[in-house]
Amino acid sequence: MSFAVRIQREPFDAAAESARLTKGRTDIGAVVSFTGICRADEKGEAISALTLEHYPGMAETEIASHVEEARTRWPLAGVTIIHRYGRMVPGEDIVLVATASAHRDAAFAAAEFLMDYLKTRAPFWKQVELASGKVWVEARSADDLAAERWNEKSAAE
Amino acid sequence: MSFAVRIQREPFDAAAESARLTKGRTDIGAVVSFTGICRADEKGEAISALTLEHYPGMAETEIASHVEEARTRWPLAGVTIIHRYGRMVPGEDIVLVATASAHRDAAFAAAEFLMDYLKTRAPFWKQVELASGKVWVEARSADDLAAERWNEKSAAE
Amino acid sequence: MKILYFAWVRERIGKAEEDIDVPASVATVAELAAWLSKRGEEYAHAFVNPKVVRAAIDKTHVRPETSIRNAREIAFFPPMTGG
Amino acid sequence: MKILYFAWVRERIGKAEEDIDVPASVATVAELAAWLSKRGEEYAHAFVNPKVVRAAIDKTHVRPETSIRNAREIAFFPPMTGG
Repeated sequence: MSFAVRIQREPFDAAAESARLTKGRTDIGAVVSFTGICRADEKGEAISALTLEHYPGMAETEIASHVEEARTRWPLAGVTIIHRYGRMVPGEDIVLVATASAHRDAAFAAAEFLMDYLKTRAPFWKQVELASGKVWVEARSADDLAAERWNEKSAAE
Repeated sequence: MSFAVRIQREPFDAAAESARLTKGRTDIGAVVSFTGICRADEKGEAISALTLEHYPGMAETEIASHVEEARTRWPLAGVTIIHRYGRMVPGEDIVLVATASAHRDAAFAAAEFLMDYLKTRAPFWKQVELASGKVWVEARSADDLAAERWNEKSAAE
Repeated sequence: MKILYFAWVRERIGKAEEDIDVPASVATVAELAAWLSKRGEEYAHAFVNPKVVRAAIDKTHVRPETSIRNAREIAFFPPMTGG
Repeated sequence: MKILYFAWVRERIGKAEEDIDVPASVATVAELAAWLSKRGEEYAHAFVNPKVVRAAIDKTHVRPETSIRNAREIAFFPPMTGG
């Protein structure tokens, strides 16, 4: 089993990370990989770069505990999460969530669960560089709602 | 915009295909990639290989029309689908669905929609090699239900 | 009329495709399946449970009651199991 | 007590962390925020809308009414915007 969380400034190789999850295994039928990429716009405004600040120590621990929660919800054979911090320009990869399972439903659900968490609860803060200057991105309520649905599901079970 | 469907006997490079979707673009914020892999078991029984038969001509057309349907449902910047046919052994990649969009919800939803379709309605048939001989895999009702939910959603909208 | 068979329908009938002159009295997909199943044991075996056999006309999924008039190519196959 | 600030909370206060002797009368996270906001304009600015400032004690999310007794490290920050 391969469960890994990395917080790093450096770029990552999404392909190599997904390949690592399945290497030498024949019990994995589904790999879902999500890559979050820096766009050239934020809520309709052009940006030249973004900078992600994080809470070292807390970010790793919190993300790892959510990977553990995903493992209790779905039968997973592996998860890799990489979240970058620092300054990135449009086109650069920011975050990777890769999940592996025997079946596709578990791989898809776990990847969405983990991304919803990372967008709303992981201790990262995003600042973008607009033509008018640098601004901190405000939390989107849509993202909060996306994360909330997992709690509702849990409560309904 | 890059929308591609390929049916082929040869292996594919999932990483290169996902990378192609975003190359030179700065309006894509999310890439979801699903890889379906040949497992060493089918419904609990060990298998040594599987063979996928398909309906040439119909498979390409049908899959392309579902990619078009996905584009009408979600704002997509690109989709790549590759489905192999022929004999594959455990560990080999069978199918790739990669979707790109500005936001993650569209990329995730389109990838799941297309995979549900491929599992239940695309003209492919899977035969597995058990110790006791070759058998055709029976359609799983769970897969049919997964595909059905898209129709329900459509009806409810 | 060109008729194609896939997967275990193909295996039971023993061929992947054939050209057959279908009588004009055979009007629908279901009637064609019934008519074919009388052509021999291999056909009867393929269509023993006609509900599980699916069909396409000119590469589009069709229902048993669909007319086969104007069809160039009809395919019979089991439920799909791709992906 | 070690106090950390992130994102615009850090920018408004003008430092990323500091060690402060907090009076024993300050019992909860909300009380600590209120107490800090009286330390100067930069703090008042950071906590002007205390509802949008989140907190963690020893790297775990906490609510405003959580006790700060036994806390080694308290962090204040805006709602998270990762991923």
